Amino acid sequence: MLKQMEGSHAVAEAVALCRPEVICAYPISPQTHIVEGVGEMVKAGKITNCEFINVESEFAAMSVAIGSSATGARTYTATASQGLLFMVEAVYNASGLGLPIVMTVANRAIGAPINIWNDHSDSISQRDSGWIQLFAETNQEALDLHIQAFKLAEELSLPVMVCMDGFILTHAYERVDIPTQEQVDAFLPPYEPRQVLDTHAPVSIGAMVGPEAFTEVRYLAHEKQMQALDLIPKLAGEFKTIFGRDSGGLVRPYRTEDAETIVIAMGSVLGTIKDTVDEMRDAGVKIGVLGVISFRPFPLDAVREAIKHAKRVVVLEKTFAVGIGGILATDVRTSFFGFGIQIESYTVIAGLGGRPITKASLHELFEKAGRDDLPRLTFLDLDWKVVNKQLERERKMRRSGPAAENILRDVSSTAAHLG
Amino acid sequence: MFEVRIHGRGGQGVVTAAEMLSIAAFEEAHHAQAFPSFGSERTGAPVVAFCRIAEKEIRLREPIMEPDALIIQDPTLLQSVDVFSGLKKDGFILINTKSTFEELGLADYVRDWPADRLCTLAATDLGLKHVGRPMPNVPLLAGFAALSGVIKLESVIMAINAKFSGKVAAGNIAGATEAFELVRARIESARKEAAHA
Amino acid sequence: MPNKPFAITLNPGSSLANLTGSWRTERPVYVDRLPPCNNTCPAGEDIQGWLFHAESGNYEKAWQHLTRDNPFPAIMGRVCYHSCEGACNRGQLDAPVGINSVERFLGDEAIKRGWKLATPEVESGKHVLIVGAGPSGMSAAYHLRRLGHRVTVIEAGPLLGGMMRFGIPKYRLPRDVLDAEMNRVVDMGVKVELNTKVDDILATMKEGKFDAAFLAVGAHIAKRAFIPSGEVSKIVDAVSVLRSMEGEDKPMLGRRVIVYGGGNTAIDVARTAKRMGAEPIIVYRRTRDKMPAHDFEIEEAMQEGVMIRWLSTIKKAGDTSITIEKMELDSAGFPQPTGQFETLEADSVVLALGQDVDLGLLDNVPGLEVAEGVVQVDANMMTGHAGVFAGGDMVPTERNITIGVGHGKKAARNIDAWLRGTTYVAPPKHQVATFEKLNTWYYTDAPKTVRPMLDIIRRQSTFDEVQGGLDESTALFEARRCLSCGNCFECDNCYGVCPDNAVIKLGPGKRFEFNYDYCKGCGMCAAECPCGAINMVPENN
Amino acid sequence: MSFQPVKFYQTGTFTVGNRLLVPEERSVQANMERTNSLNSGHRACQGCGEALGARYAIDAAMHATNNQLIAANATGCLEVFSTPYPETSWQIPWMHSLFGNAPAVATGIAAAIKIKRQKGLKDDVRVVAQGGDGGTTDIGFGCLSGMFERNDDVLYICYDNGGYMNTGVQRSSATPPAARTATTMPVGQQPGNVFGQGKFMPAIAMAHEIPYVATATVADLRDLEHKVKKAMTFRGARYIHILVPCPLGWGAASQDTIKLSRLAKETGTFPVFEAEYGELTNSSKIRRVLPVEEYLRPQKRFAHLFGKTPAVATLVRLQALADKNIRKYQLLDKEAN
Repeated sequence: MLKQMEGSHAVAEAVALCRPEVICAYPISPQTHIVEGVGEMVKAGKITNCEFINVESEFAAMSVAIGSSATGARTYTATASQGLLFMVEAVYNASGLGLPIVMTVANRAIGAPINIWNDHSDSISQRDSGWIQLFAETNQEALDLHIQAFKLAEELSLPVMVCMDGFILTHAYERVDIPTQEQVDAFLPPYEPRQVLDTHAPVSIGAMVGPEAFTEVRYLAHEKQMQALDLIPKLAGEFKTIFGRDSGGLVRPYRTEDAETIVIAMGSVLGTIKDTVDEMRDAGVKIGVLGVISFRPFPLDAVREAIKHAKRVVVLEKTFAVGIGGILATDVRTSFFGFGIQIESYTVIAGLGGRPITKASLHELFEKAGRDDLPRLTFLDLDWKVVNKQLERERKMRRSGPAAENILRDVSSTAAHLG
Repeated sequence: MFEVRIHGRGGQGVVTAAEMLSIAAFEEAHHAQAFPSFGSERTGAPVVAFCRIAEKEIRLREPIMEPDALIIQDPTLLQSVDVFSGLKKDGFILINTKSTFEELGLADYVRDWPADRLCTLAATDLGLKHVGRPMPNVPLLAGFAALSGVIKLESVIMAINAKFSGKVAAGNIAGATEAFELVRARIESARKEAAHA
Repeated sequence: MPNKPFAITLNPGSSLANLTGSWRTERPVYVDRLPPCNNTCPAGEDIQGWLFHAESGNYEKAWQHLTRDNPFPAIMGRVCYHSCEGACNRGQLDAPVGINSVERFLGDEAIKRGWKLATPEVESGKHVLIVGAGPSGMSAAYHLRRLGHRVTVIEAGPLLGGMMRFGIPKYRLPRDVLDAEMNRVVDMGVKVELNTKVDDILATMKEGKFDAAFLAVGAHIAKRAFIPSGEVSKIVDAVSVLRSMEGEDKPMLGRRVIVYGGGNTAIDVARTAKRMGAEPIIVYRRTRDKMPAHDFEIEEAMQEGVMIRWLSTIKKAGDTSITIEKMELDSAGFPQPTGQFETLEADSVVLALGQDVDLGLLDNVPGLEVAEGVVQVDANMMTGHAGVFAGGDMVPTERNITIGVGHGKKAARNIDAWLRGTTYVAPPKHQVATFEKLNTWYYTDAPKTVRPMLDIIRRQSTFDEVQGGLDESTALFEARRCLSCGNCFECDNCYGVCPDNAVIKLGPGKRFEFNYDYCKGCGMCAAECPCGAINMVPENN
Repeated sequence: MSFQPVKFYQTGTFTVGNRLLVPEERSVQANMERTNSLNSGHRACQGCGEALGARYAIDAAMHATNNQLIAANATGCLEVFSTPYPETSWQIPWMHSLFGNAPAVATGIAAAIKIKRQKGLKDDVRVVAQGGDGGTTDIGFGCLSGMFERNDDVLYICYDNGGYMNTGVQRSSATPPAARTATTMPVGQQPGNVFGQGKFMPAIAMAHEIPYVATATVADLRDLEHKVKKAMTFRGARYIHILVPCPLGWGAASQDTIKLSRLAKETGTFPVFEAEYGELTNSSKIRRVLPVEEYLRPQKRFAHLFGKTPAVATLVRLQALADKNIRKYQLLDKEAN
């Protein structure tokens, strides 16, 4: 059923349709509307047989999820940014224990400086945590990925993070197609745990493992993610059969057939990029887009297959590995390194801390890339004046003061007018 | 694609207005995308919300920098915020005020504007009158429907019903209807004046 | 566990594969120690053993256990001086367990309920002569009978009991109680010949074709002291007074009775006189704490109105008075005359200065040795003449009923062995369970139960029994005050406190075992064993 | 005594068992068929108070729940020594997640059980969480407070040995004043742990006004079992704080574990009591009051107080703390003393 609603609410609806049994969350922008939504549905009896727990921290949220999942309950939580970092220890624990928890991450930057706006630093910081990470391009996809995530998680006994851009998606009202309960039930069977705390068949879960077996345990986690590379497209196929639309999968190519330049990105920015690409295509530029949906496991084969005929890739990512550069870009390069494929690759850091990524900037960027006139590492719309001013200040003064506050002062003349 | 930017202050229902606008457009089978300025603005702080309306899927995620229309929920913002930034030439401007454009000191800015694209509306009073609260957003939305013709009053009413229920919905519908009629009357008289001119 | 995630999920209790016993440098072992009460009992009773059954409320079993060693619990419960209680470790905690009172309760229960002593399963065909039906002789009769021997007791007096009857007033030992326990032994098939004096032991043995003899003649002959006296002075001995109390003609002592001596017999006679309406005064040459009589008896006597003149000797007895000289203790604690005299009115003087045994029957026994008025016996209680054994007052020992009963048992075992051509060897004694071996924290605070005492007025005028018995609840309480020193009483502490679950509980009455596969040797079981029944010993490498 | 003591029996209710009691009145630990929830083969040190306390508590909880029990365990000695790969000593469904999250994990388990019950699970499965004092009073404090505040149906058991023994005897906020640890060495102006720091978790638990709070020691099994069983009669958050001596960390002989627990109680150093909904309801009275020295002297962690020049002032302060406990928690039986 088509509805015009907020992304957060759409996700809440999707979670509700998945018949969750335990939901726990601690509020953090921009995740709040999701948990407010599911919380209200539980309280109102719209979601039955479900316990909604207001916990005292994200660390507790993930911990409660660990407990309930290990006891065989379908478990959901959501977080963002600092919240994700606050629960990190438990995040690793959940995946290490193989507990099929589904968690929405309403992607937001990580401080300091504190910043509530969107980028992907939070999820990406957990790329090695052993969680599956799926990135939604639209609210429709966010909704659909949650349904797929429960099935994926439970089949593999691995937790899944559904990543959606904070504010840009979570707070955007747009058209979504809400599936029926019958459709979801047909797709998602009840949770059959692989391991469970059961008084009639007691087991010890979470024992200490020493050097004699730890590598094997870690390898098996990797092996499961490799299985996910097969399972994710399979589930997307099943999903299409029941729901009638393409959603999920590993990667999503757009106009890449004969593209000389392929832009690779994740999340909602793909829409702006596609609009830009369409305009450039209209102008005769051979450019395409590859959206990465599954960041973990990273679909090396699928990415390579999609880009192998291109001359160059421009990896545009909303995250930044300080001291080296791109993260998604590094993974993309791994996909073709050693395969005898000659592709130029450019890393573009964009949209950090909610900086708008505009078509105008993208046009300029892609045109430069098309001329191979782009530095290997580019910061989109970086205000060099501000940066240089601060660097100058630091060169001159020992006590140059806090950088972020200086920069804010420097840019304050332009800070007020737009969001 | 038709792009609307709504300016106001925290607590004035700016974001709700954008959302309702998107719902109204959706009810008319358009694609619509509403989103706030993604801030953690508190009551009283300047707030911006956006709404795009189109006939196909809206993929664009950048803020609206060159709006087709502006709704200004609080005229005091005119002093502090560059609300007109990027406004397309001859774009729609609806301002919540008892004053005129001239009284607001905007005579120069709108000198070349078509008169039927400009309107002021004492929306706060309408909110007080019909809902009992100084909420200008719904009357402005209805006024915007009348001003721009992008959506119908019926769609605004549907959006009201999607967001509110009971007495509040009824009050809002009454306020919306009155606002719609007020603005339509003004636009029509403006057009007549323009035709006479 | 193929279906569970590798290494993450483990099967329950699988740590049993890890034998932590290899960590141990010391190992606990269960031991049995000798409780001090048992160690002290002259009758060799397994006091802790029978208390164990009494604790459960199984009084008949307790009585059966008790009478394995001593057939006279009702008597013991009245006249035994219960050295066991003096040794009782509980005495260092609050007050000793009232062993004596529980014993009396069991004895009285047995009489009340008619419990029978065990009879032998096989007859040996041997015949043993016992001379004297006192505590020692009747005890021996009982034990020998139990062992399957024919027994004939020859008693010079008219009734069974010996000194139990003629030396102990009935207010301490009612005669129905005495009779009941004597007759119970007779009922086992012991032959008794009363009013028969054995003049020549070997002749009697030969005549009766006895295979062995046990001599258990009591000390009935009073020791005399020279007191210058007038002709009409009435001077009698305590044994005669007490004996005559059992007959028809009660002794005529007058109103003012002087009792001379400081032993239990002196007290008995004074208290008896009091009950006959006299005003007895005990004259004793030393101080109270030097008095051989038991303090509780002195106390009871004084409560009843018996006067005592400490540090006094009788110098002269007249018709209606006596002269006493005051004494003082020298530095060595011996009384010395002071030359100060005093006159006391006296209708009679009763001498309670100790007794001797009539050894006339032994005159012609080859090898038998007599010294200082008593028969010499070896460690097996046999005299120098093979087959003739002796015990009780006849042999060198402290004289009391319990010792006599103990001699009877010991003699019986040795006679039995001798009859079988062997020598009785007592099982080795365990190390004594001393107080510091215990962890007394675990015992409930429970002060001793006080036995009821007869009203003082009735004590002064009647021969009713002075000390009452316990009822069932108080007896049970008292029994349960036992600490079970040195022997496991299945409190489950070791089983509970082992952090490694390395103690195996074998079930009621079966105690525990250590599981050395897992015992790490921490020693907690030993430290927390209330009764000291666990020892830590070094592991031998 | 917080439970009805058995009177006039050889050992009353002080020992683990008592053959004279009817079976229903006997302790769980006396039972031949006791669960041994924490089985043999674990790697706890000799004389480990925590191993003992855990078996006591969990067996009692198993008994009280008809074996329908799931446990969440914080990281710490108990977790490490009980689950040495590839073995586990636990015979119950047991889960270890992290150091600081056992209360939250237990909340999750309880939530899952609640839903399973709604969906038809017949068994009334109950949940315990357990951890050491570090996992409870320090790193797990937030989660514990959250669990209390929500009144989740979890019994949390803290095994308090007064420090981070698992990592080599460092100070925790439950380390007693003056005690030596690897991070509070007996040097300087104020040797050992400083006075005035640390927290007494049971009082904090009481401040949450949860249904039931109790303290116990491994020296009084019947009392401990009674409290665990009683805790299981409540729904909602419950907290039991058990003092468990650590021979290694306290510098005590392995066989003295129970003795030290006893002395902690008898000196008033560790108050043993119960509270319901924030109010003190019962105190286990001291049987024979002893000076704190009796408790401190056998422990090497306090050895610096008894050197050539005894730290009299410190001892006086420690005695004052014990005296305060005696007053505050009404540890003396007015009739008996």
